[in-house]
Amino acid sequence: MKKLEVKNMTKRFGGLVAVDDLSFKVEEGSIFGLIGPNGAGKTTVFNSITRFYNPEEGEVILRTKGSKIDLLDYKTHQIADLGLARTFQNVELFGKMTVLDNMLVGAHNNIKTNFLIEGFRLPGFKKKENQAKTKAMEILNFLGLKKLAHQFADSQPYGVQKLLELGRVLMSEPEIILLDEPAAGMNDSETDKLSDLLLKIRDEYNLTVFLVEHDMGLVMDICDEIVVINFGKSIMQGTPKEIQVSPEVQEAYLGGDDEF
Amino acid sequence: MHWQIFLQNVFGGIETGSLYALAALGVVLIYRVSDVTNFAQGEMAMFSTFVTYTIWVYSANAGFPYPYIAAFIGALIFSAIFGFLIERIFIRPTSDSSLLGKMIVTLGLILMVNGSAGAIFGTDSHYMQRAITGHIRFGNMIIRPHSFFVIGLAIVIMLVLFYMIKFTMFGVAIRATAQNDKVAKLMGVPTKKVTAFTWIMATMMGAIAGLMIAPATNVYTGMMADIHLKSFIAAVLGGFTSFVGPVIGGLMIGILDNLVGYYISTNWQTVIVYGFLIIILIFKPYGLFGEIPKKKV
Amino acid sequence: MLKKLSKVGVMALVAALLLPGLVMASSQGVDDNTITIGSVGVTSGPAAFIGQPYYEGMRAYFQTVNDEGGVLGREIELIHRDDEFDPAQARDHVEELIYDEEVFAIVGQLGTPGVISSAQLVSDSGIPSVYFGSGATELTELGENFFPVQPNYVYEGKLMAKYAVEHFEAENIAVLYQNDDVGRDGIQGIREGLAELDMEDHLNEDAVISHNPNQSDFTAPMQRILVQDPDMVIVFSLSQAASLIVRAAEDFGLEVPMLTTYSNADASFLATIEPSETAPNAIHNLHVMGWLDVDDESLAPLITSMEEYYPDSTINAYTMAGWVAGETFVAGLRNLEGDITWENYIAGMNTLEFTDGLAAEISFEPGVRQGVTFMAVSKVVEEDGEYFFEQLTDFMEF
Amino acid sequence: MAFFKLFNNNPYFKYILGSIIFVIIVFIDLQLGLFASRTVNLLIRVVYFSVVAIGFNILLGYAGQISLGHAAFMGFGAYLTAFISNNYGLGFLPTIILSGLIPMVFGVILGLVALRLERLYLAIATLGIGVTIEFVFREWVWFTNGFSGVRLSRPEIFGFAFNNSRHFLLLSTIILFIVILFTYNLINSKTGRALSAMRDSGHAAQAMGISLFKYKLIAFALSAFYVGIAGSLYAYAERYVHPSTWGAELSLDMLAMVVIGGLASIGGSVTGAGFLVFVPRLVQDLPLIGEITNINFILTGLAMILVIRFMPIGIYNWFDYKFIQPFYIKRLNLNKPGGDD
Amino acid sequence: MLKLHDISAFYGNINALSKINLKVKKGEIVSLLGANGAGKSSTLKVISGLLEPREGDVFFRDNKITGMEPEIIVDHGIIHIPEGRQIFPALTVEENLKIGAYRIRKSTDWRDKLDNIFEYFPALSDRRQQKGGTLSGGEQQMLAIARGLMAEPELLMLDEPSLGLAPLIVKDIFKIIKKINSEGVTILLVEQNANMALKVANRAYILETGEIVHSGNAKDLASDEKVKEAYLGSTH
Repeated sequence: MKKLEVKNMTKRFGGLVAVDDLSFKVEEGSIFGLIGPNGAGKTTVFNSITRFYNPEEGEVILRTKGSKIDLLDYKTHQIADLGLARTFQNVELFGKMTVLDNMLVGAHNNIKTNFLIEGFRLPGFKKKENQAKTKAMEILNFLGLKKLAHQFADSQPYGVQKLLELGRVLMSEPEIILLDEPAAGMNDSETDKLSDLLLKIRDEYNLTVFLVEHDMGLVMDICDEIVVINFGKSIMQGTPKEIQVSPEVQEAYLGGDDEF
Repeated sequence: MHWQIFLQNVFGGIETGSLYALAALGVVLIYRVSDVTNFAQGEMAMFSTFVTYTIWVYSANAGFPYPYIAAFIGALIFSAIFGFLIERIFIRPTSDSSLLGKMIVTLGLILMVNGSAGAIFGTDSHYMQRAITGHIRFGNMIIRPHSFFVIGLAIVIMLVLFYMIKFTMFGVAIRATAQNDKVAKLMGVPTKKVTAFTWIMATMMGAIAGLMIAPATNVYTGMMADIHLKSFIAAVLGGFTSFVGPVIGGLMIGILDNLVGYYISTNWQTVIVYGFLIIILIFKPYGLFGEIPKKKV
Repeated sequence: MLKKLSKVGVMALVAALLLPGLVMASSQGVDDNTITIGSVGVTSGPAAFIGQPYYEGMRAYFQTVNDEGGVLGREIELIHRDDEFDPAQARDHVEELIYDEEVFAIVGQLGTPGVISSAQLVSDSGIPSVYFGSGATELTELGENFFPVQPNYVYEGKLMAKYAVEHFEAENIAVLYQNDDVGRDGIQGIREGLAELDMEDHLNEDAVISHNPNQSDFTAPMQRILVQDPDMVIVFSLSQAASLIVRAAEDFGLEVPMLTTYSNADASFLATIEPSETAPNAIHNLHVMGWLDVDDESLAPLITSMEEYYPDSTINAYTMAGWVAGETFVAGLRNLEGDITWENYIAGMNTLEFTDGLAAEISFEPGVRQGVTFMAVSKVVEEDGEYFFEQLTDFMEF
Repeated sequence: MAFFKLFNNNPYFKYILGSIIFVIIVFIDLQLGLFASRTVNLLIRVVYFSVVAIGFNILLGYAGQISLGHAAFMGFGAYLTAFISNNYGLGFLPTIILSGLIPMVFGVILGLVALRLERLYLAIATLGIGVTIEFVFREWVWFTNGFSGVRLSRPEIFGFAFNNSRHFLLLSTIILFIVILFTYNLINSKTGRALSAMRDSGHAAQAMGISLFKYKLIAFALSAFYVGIAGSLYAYAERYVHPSTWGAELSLDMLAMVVIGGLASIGGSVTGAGFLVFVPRLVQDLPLIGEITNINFILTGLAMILVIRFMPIGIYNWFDYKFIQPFYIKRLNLNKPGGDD
Repeated sequence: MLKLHDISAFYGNINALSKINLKVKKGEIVSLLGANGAGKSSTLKVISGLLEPREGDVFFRDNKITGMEPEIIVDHGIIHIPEGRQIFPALTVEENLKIGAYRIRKSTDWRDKLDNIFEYFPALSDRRQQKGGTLSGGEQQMLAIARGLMAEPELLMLDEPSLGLAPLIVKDIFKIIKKINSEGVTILLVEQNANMALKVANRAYILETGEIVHSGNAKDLASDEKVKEAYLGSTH
């Protein structure tokens, strides 16, 4: 079953066509990779799906809770509630908040209170808040960040910040997560650990994972299917093996041998 | 003679507006280079004007043949030193603080500079002459040569700034410092000197503005209050990222003020003019000539 | 948690209820050697230009009195508090002076907003408050312990109207007024005055124009006045703006008599105009109201005293006002019979008829708190390049 | 030990303790007259400026939005209180709440403007709006009585008039206390987290389901509500409302309070209010130099600069960071940096 | 050419570097490797003057340059290209390059150098008047390096030049680094991409929590089992 379908998406910036009639499908429960050179429009695709951008043409069909909806009918802040959550290329944490509070923001839509209930601590508040906190601690524990719960996010090392961003995404109880370069800035052994973690998250939380990544090690290792784009257009879609042997992809993206 | 009245109001507005523009250019320069919203720009200009006034009176009493020129030169020299000292003593030590922290430093400067001016120069109003005295009459129209001097000066300063910032190595260094002072340093730009220099320039521009404004306000500790606020609004209206913007913004405020005051109401003048400008800003949120920043997600 | 705390709060309130109110001694601030009085007015910040000379004048007077052996065998000690022209601070300071410093009287409180904001407090306590550096009309109605002296601006406006139609024989009067408490009271007085004289039609409503107190460009107001072709202009603005208006009148060739408020009746105002440079013609049209009899003879004590105590300061209308504040308070003391108490002081003030000072006559009767009502018009004259005011009319009342 | 634990574990404890101590001091003062009435008045001023600063801190410190026109809301609240109590004679509580609610509506309107503008442009535009409203106060004589200002009397509750300033200090402190608790609760729950999230990263906040539209408006509305209430307290405390009080200078003072005391901190708000009320007064009392013209302005300005120079995170936050937190950590062997508010 | 002697540095109270000793000889490419937060970038910051060490000294061609202002260190011929493609986004490509020439502004006309630079980076020459912020990630990194070269450095320090770049571009970047080095510029390279870094480098240092734990010939390190496990991962 298809979880997410991008159909004929086009996004222009002034005269520049950043995404050009792009279509692809993401299978439910898979790990799906989007790769391509810098400036090929990968992040633009992410931003269009998550409604930071308004694509001029196309549809983004998400299958959620048994029905099909077009994400382009929704606003940016409504997307998370539909079961789709994302991370950012340059880690976007809430730096002046604690690790735990960062997680709780992830559960924003799941805590149903209003400011009178909160301000006067009316009945029901504590229960809802505690549920969210328990869940946050569970996820932090899963990611190995439990000890850091009360520390400020921006005082954490880069690796922890990346994990935290992942944890925050999980707090919104997503069905599909979009990860923008999760391995950026990690060395090769750290990347290996990330691969394992992503597989574990997919299985543990029953998720579809859709990622943009430059680290071919990671992409080839864990992706079930990959779409390669350049100049906003799809070059090919296929399994890692098919991609690796494609001369077109070699030329546009991977480059030749590892010799200098 | 309705068109004459209209023209007279416009012309008066251009004169006052170019004063706002002069004052605004210094604010914009400092903001662009050191990220400081200098709320004390007006008070610093007031202080420089008091010094200039003192030089003017002193040299006139001493029988110096060109007291105004002496005062003008004195204004430039004093304000250069003044700007240097302010930057060195108050701005540089706090340059690591947040944007808001820097705002508070300049609020502190308002109190200090204004307070000191009152303590040193007293609280009386004083007369200061125009650069070119007198006025010329065309029928019912009155034109002051001083206006041309002020407008010309504003345009010259604007052009010099524009050229320097756009084309010289130092100008590129200023812009680079403004965007990312750490990397500018790594490229060999002496960013501290660049910042000090811009404060000196901006303070000198403030002093010139003060000297030009003084005939229209008298010299006293409150002389810049209204003009300073309007110069800020002019800068925002024109767009903080351009040098043409504040000039156009200043002229607009000056002219609008007079036209509303003449044709609509003097009581509601401020409300109407500011209201109109705010509506413009809502439609042009980065000012008329401001660059719209690109937001990266 | 909240409940518990509100309980504490309620308990505290109940306890507070049981406390007796504060009782004041009516002879506070007086001992064998000194009479301590208080004053509140701005001496720092943007409005300091009023308070600085004002308090110099007041202190100069008290020092002169003290040097001559004081009054009722006691020296006068002035406690001054700066309110930065903020009504809330003024109220605080007045409360502090009455209850913490326990002064005998408030003398010469300066600035309308501050005076009004602390009026209730002064009224509640019953302390005598003598002379206000304010032209607010409310002062005339506040109570028996208030002794305003300065003419209020509404009254001055009325008198200006009378002068305009009777002395200047104006039929098409234009008014340019400062858009604040001063100017608004002024224009109200002018309207009232003309109405009482049944000459409303002499005021040209199209030429009643306000300006902001810190306005720098008078093109629009001047143009609006010029198109109405008035035969007289009343300028109800304080010196800063008024000096710019006179210069604008020169530039735009306004050639009718101009009459302005008593607040501008001093030499330093003329100095800010610098008439020979900026208004050689317009200055001769300038007239000013005056409530002080400022000939050389009456000014002599002030000038001598200022030369002694504040040799670097110029003497302006504010200095004179401060001086008169001191004069009035001391005159009241000298008129007092019996112990130095508030009741006796107020009784003494109610029979006062003081004519030896700068003002023509200062007097109060029970229930009457009008302040000075006699004023005269002066005109600017030039002699050897020097400009000064010369009294043109006799002092008269509305 | 148990005491420290209580301090750390129950977040309310420090506020409750502080308020109780304060109430007790005022209470003792009522009996003995310890404070000079000047001090009492200054304390009242600290109390209502604390409410202002907390409201402004919600906007600036927590939500990361700036406004330099909030003095207008305070003025509006003050005028409303004067108007309502002089014309309709409503009780204290309805009056003060109305004086917060009506400015709140205007806060939403300002929030709509703020949706279009940001940073310096927002700061200066709101400065302009504030000045415009100040001019409206001058001209709208029917409501404000123009330059004559409006007078009113101290509030009455159940027939008890708070004419004694000490009584009023107690009353306003209780209101401040409620405001502090409410704010503390709000900041440490969904709404507060959403505001801070919006401040730290608008993009991430949106991606997590936070509507910037909604929460910007909430930030402006809440802050206008607080500032309006503070205006109401001002009117009752000073018993006089005058149009020239509500200009740009007061708005800039609010900014200074929050930054000097400490951004995003309730304690910082109160500290900042205390700083701006007390420092100029204390300076005036200094021996010898206290007599120099304008010395209060000069030294207050200098003090502001010195605070930014040496405590750039604000006085309260600085002390919290330097002394209070290390103290907890040492005593309780906790690994918990970071404030709880 | 460059020598770090017992360098210790702190951010506030956090110890970033402890007793680092490091040498770079003329004409070499030396790599600094290590996990996030190991102190690689801090080492570069100490050398370029952005971070003042608490202890120890930095020598460049026998001159002690410890604690000098960054712009003075630039005058000595050391150029530090920080991580994250920190170009000046609102300046045009040409203006970015012009700033790079700030060091040599008195001796040469910066324009004369442009042709030389565009030889390395042909993609930039088509975009001379474009704002730096409009370039793609790869182009921005190229511009950052080009800007550094404008200063005619003797020692070029690159902080993670491959960060966030596509494999093809990463290869290009490393080719350029090789080429720059072959023309006589000494290079100190910080990289996460340890495999690539060890391929281009002559020698390498490996940092762990602010200390040097391994150092030596690049080829030897690449075949060291411990190093392989900790930094090179299993995928290669």
